[in-house]
Amino acid sequence: MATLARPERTEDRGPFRILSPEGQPSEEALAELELSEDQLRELYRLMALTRRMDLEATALQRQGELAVYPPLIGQEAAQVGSAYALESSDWVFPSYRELGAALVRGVDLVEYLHFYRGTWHGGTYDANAHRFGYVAAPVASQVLHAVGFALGARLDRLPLCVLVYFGDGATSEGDFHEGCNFAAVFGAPVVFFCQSNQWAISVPLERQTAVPIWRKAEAYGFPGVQVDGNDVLGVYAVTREAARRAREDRTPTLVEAVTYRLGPHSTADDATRYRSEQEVERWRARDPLDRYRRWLAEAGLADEAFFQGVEEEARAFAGRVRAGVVASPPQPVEELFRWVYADLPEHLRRQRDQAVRFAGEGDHGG
Amino acid sequence: MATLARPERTEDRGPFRILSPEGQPSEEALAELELSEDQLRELYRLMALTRRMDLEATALQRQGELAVYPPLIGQEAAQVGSAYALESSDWVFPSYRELGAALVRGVDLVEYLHFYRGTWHGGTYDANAHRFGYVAAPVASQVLHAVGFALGARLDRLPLCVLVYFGDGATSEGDFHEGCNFAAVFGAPVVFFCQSNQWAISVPLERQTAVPIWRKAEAYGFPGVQVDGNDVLGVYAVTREAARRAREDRTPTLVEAVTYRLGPHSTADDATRYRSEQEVERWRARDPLDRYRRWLAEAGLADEAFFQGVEEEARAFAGRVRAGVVASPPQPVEELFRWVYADLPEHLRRQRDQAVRFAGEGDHGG
Amino acid sequence: MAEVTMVRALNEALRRSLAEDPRTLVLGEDVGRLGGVFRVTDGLQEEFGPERVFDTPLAESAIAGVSLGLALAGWRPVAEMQFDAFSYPALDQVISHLAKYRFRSRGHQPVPVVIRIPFAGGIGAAEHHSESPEAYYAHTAGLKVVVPSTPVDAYHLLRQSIADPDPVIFLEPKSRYWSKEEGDLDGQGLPIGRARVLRPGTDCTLVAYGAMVARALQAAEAAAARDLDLEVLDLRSLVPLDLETLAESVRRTGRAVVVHEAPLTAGFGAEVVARVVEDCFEYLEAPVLRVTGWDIPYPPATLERYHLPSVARILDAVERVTSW
Amino acid sequence: MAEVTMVRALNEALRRSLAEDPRTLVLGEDVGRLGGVFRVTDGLQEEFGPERVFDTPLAESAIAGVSLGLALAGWRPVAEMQFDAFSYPALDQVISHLAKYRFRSRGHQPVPVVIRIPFAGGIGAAEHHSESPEAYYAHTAGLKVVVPSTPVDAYHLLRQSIADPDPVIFLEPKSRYWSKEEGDLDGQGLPIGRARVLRPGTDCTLVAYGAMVARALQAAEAAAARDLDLEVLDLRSLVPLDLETLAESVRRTGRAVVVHEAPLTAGFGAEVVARVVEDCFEYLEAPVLRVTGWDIPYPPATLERYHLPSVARILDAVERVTSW
Ligand SMILES: Cc1ncc(C[n+]2csc(CCOP(=O)(O)OP(=O)(O)O)c2C)c(N)n1
Ligand SMILES: Cc1ncc(C[n+]2csc(CCOP(=O)(O)OP(=O)(O)O)c2C)c(N)n1
Ligand SMILES: [Mg+2]
Ligand SMILES: [Mg+2]
Repeated sequence: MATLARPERTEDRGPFRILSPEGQPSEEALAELELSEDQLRELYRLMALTRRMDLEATALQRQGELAVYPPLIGQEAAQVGSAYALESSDWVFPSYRELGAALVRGVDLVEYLHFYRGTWHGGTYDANAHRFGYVAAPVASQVLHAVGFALGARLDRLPLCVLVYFGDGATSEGDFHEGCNFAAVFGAPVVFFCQSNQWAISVPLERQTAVPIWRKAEAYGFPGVQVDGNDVLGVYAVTREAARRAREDRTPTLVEAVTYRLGPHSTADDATRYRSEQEVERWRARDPLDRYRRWLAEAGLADEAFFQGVEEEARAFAGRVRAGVVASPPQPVEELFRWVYADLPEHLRRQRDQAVRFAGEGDHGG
Repeated sequence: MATLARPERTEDRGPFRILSPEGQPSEEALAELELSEDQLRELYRLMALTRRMDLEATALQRQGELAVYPPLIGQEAAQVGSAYALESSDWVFPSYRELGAALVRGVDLVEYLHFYRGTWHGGTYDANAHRFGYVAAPVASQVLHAVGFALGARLDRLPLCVLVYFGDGATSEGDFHEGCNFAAVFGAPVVFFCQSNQWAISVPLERQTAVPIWRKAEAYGFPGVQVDGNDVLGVYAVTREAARRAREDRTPTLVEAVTYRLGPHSTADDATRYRSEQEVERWRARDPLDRYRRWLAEAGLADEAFFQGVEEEARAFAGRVRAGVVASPPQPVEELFRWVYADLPEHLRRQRDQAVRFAGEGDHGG
Repeated sequence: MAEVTMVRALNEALRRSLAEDPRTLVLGEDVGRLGGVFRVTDGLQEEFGPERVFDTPLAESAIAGVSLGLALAGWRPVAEMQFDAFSYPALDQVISHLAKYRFRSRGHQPVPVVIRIPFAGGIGAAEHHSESPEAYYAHTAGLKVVVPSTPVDAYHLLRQSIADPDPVIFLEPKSRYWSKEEGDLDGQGLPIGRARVLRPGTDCTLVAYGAMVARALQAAEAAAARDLDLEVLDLRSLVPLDLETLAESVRRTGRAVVVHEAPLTAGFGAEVVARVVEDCFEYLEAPVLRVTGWDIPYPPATLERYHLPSVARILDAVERVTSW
Repeated sequence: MAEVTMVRALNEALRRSLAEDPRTLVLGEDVGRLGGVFRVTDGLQEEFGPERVFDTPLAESAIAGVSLGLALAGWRPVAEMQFDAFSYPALDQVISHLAKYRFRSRGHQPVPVVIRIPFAGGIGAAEHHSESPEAYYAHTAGLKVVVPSTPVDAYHLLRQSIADPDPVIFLEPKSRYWSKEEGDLDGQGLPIGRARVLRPGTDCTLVAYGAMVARALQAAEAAAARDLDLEVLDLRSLVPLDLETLAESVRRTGRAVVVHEAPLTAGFGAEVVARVVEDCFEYLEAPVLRVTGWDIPYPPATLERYHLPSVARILDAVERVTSW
C-alpha cells in the first residue's frame, strides 16, 4: 500500500483511510489487512466495550466514585485500532486518556480506574504484566520514557517496539521534540502515536501548531503518517506497519490519528465555554463505531444478533467494573511510606509511625 | 533568486551560495545584492577585525587575562554576513560564541570580553544601546527570549525583527522546539540563525540530528534555508531576505549556515581528542576570509594597499581592546548585592554589610 | 463591602491591572476563552482582547522564556502555570534566567514578570496537581515569592506583584480558591515583604502561609478551649521574609511551631526555624518544631488527609513545646 | 596505596561498575570520545564500547527521561549532567518522574538511575557553571542525594550509588576534582546515609559537605591555634541524613555551625539547623549558625571569593557561638 510504504506522501491524498466516513471500503487496502473475520468483529467488540466503559467511568465520577475522569468518547477507533495492531511483547506508554488501549492490552480496568478514584497513582496494576505503563499526567513527559525503554530493548536485541500515546497539544512540549530527535539519532524502535483530537483542553489545534502534526516527522528524518483516526481499520493498518518498521528497520514513525474529543477534556471541564455544539455535531456524524458497524453489517460480517450480544456483554462488563471500583476501600496509610524507597530510611520510619498514630487516633483533619 | 523566494527548495541544490569555495561568483545573485563597493569592502574589514580580535582573545586567555574563551575562528562569514544584514533597529540575541556579531553591532569589545574575564556576567555593556543581548550559556535557552521579544515588538507594531544565534547542538534542546513552534503560531518576527559548525564540543552533527538542520523548519511551517556559512555574501543575502520576511510578512525563517569551528570548543577544550587533523585541514582550505579576499581582489574591488590597511587597523584595534581588558579592575564587592533586586531587601543588606566587612579585612579566602 | 472568593479577588486584581496599565499582559494555557481551569482569568480576554490576554501553546518553558522576552520588550507579563507540577518544565528558565537577568545586566534589563501558580493540595486532585514547590523558588536568589492566604490579601498581593519591578512567583493555594472574605479591594494593603499577625497570642507562635494559615487558626481556636493562647503569623511573603515581625512575635511567646504542606526535609519551614534560632535563641523556651507534609511524593486523593498537617498534629506539636 | 585524584577515583568507580555489572550504562554529553569535560569518563567508551558508554544529543530532559526508560527496561544508567546549572532542564523529569516512579508503581517499576552532577564553584568558571542545587534535590522526596568530599570516599559513594535500588543524585564538588588522597579503593566504605567525623573536637561542631569540608578542616586548624577545638562532620549523604551522628556530635559539643556554598535562604543548612534544634535543644549552648553563599546569583569569577564561605567567616561564626 503506497501510504504505508511512502507515508511521507500522505499529504498528496489527505489522511489515509480504509473505510470512508460513509463506511465505503478501499478494497485494495482491505485485501492487504490480513485480518480474519473474527478479528474484524473483535475490533468492533473492543470499541463497543470501550465506549460503554468510558460512559460508565464518567457516570462513576458524577456519582462521586471517581475523583476525576477524562472521557475518550470519539477516540475509540484511534485507541483500539492502534493497540490491537501491537504484539503482546510490545510495550505501551499511555498518557491519561487511554482506557481503550488499556482494555485492549488486557489491563484490569478496576485496577486502571484506581488512578482516577485516587486509590493510588498509577492505579493498582503491574505495568509489566501487560506491558502497559502508568498514567502520565505531565503532558509529553512519557515520550522520553518510551524512547528510553525502546533504546534499552534495542540494546538487548529484543524484537519489540514501544508505542507511546500523546495528544496534539503534547507536540508543543520540549519533551516531545527531544524524544523524537533522540529516537531518530539512535534508531530506537518507537511508534509516536498522536491522538490529534483537535483540542488541548480549550486550545484548538491551530493555536498549537502551524502545520499538520504528521509533518513534524520531517524534522527528525523518519516517516510521518496522517490517518483517519475514526477509521479503526486505517488506524490498525498504519500502526501495524509503523510497528513493523520500528521492530525490523529500527525506524520510528510519527502517526497522527485525526480524531475528535466528543466529550469534555475531563469531568471537571465545561467544553461549552470554548467550542460550538455544531462543531461537536459535525464530528458526532463521523462516529467511529457507527462507521465500522455499518460496514460490518453491509459486508455481511456481523448481524443484529452479534451487535446485541456485544451490547449485552458491554453492559455486563461495565457493571462488573463498576462493582469492583465501588467496592474498593482506600489503601492503609502505611502504604504511603512503603514505596518511597526500597528500604524505609530512619527519618521516614519516624514519620510513618507518627502518621499511623494520628490515623489510629481517628485524626482525619488534614 | 530562487533560494530566497522558495528556500524550501534548497535541498535540490545543496547550500545556497554566491561565491563558490573557489571564489567564483554567481553573477545573477551578485546583481541582486545591492551592496555598494564600500559595503563589499566593509564586509571584509569586519571579518578581518573579527579574525584578529578572536585570536587576540584566545591569547588573552592563554595569558590568564580571560578566564575562558570560545574561539569563533572559521565562523567569521556566518557571523559578519548575518549581523551586517540587519537594521540597527533589529535585535540580536547571541549564544556565547558571537564576538564577530557583537563587533558588527558596535558593541565595545572590552565590555563584551568582561564576560570572559569574569568581571561581570553579561559583560559590562548595555544590551539596549546596540540591541545586542547578553551571552547566554544555557544552550538554546536564549531562543525563547528572542521569540518573546519579537512577540512584544509585534504587539507594539514595531517594524523590527529579532535574530537569535545558536549552534547545531542547540537544535536538540526542547527550548529550540518550543521557541520555533511558538513563533510560528504567533507569527513572531524572528530569524532563527543556526551556526552549524559541525560539532557540539565533541559530539558531531550526525549524532545530534538525523536530518540537515534547515529541514527542521518543516515542523513549524516556516521556511528553512541552508546556506554556505563560509560565503559571507551568501549569508548576507539569505539573512537579509529572512529578516525582510520576518519584518514584513511576520514569517520566521530557520537559517542553517554550514560552517566549521576551526578552533577548540573553548580554550579549556582539547579537540584533538575527538576529531582528526585532516578534517580540520579540509575546512581550513575553505577559509571564509581567503575566499572572499580572493574574489575582492579578482573583481578589482580591493588591492594590496586595502588589505594591508585592514591588517594594520586590525592589529591596532586588537591592541586597544587588549589594553582595555588588561587595565580593567574587578568590580567592588558591593556590586554583588546591588543588582539582585531593584531595592536591597533587609536580609540582603545585612549580608552585604558582612561581605563588605570581610573584604575590608582583607579576607580573600573564599 | 461584599464577600469575595479568592478566585474573584484574583480575577479583579488582574482586571484592574490590565485596565490601569496598558503594558500588562496575561498569558498561559487556557487563560483565554476558558478563563483558566480555575476561572481566575474569566472574562479577561473578552474585555481586553486576544492581544492582551492569550492562550499559549502547551509549553511551560516557553511560557516562562517568552514572558521574559516580552518583559525585555517593555511589557509586564502575568503568566499562569496551570498547576504546581507543571511549573517544573519552566524551572530552567526561571532559575537560570528570570532570577538572574537583572543581575546579569546590571539593571539594564529588569524582567518584571509575575508567574502565577495554583499550588498545594487538599482538593482531591490527581498526581502532579497538588505539589508545594515554594522551597525551590525561595532558594533561588533573585526571585520574590509570595503566598496569599485570604481573598482580600490575595488581591492586594497580586496587584503589588504585578507592580513590582522584580520577578515574582505568586503561589495561589488552590484549596482556598473558593474561600470567602469580606473586605476592601481598594487601598493599598500590606506590602510584599511584610508578614501579618492574624491572631495575637501569648503562649506560642504558629507560623504558616497559604492554606495552612486557616488550619493554624483552627488549631488556635481548638487550643483556646484548652486555655492555650496561640499567636498565628501569616508570612505572606517568603522572599523577602519579614524577619522583624517573626522575631518580635517569637520573642514575646518564646515558642514557635511552623506549619506547611510541603515535605519536611529542606522545606521552607527549616528556614523559619533557622531564622528564629538565630534571632531569638535566648528567648526560646523550647525547640522550634515543624508540622509539615511527610517526606513522600504527594499522596493519591483518598490518602491526602493523612499527609496534610491536621489540627491534631499541630496541637500535638504545640503541646510538646508548651509542656517543654 | 597510591594517591588518587577525585577524578581518577570516580573514573575507577565507573570502570569497575561497568566491568562487574553488564547492565550498567554511562551516558551524557561528551562522555564518550572526549571522556567528559572533566575526564571523569575518560577511556570508558574505548574499554566498554559505544553501546555501554555513549554520547547523547544536547538535551538534558531527554538524558533524564531516557535514563528512566532505560531503567524500566532493566538497565542501570549512570547519567552525567555536564554542569550544575545544566541539570535544571531535567528537573521536571527528575522531580515528576524519577523521584516518584517507585511510589507510583508500588514497587513494580523501580528506577535505579544515578545522575552525576559536577557542582558548586571555586574554579573561576563562567555564569551557570558554579551552581549548588543540592537543596532542590534534597527537598524532592524519593531521591537520595549524596555529596563526596574526598577522592576515596567519592569512589565508595559512587559505587554504592550505582548499586543502590533507588535514584541517586550524585553531586561532585568540582573544586575538589583534582584534590588527592591516599587510600584503599577496595572494600566497602561507609554506606549511603552515614555521616563521618573527620576531626573530633569538643568546643563546636562544624557541619559541612562537598568542597566545604576541606574549608571546615582549614578553619578547625586555624581555630586550634586559638585554643578552640572544633569537630568537623562530613555529611556525605544529605538524603537520607545521618540524624544520629549529627545529634551525637552536637550533644557533645553543645554548638554547631553549618557551612555550604549555596545561598542561605532555604538552603540545606536550614534543614541541619532545624534537625539540631529538634534533637539537641537542651544541649545547645548557643544558636546554630550558618555560613553560606549570599542570597545572590552566583558571582562572576573575579568576585566568587567574596561569596564562598572563607576560613575567616567560619571562624567569625565559631567565635560568636563559642563566646555566646
Ligand atoms: C506539562 C503539563 N502542562 C499542563 C498540563 C495540564 N493539562 C492537562 S491535559 C492538557 C491538554 C492536553 O492536550 P493534548 O495533548 O491535546 O491531549 P488531550 O487532552 O487532548 O488528549 C493540559 C494543558 C499537564 N497535564 N502537563
Ligand atoms: C543546557 C546546556 N547544556 C549543556 C551545556 C554545556 N555546553 C556548552 S556549549 C555545548 C555545546 C554546544 O554546541 P552547539 O550548540 O553546536 O554550539 P557551538 O558550541 O558549536 O557553537 C555544551 C554541551 C550548556 N552550556 N547548556
Ligand atoms: Mg488534544
Ligand atoms: Mg556546534
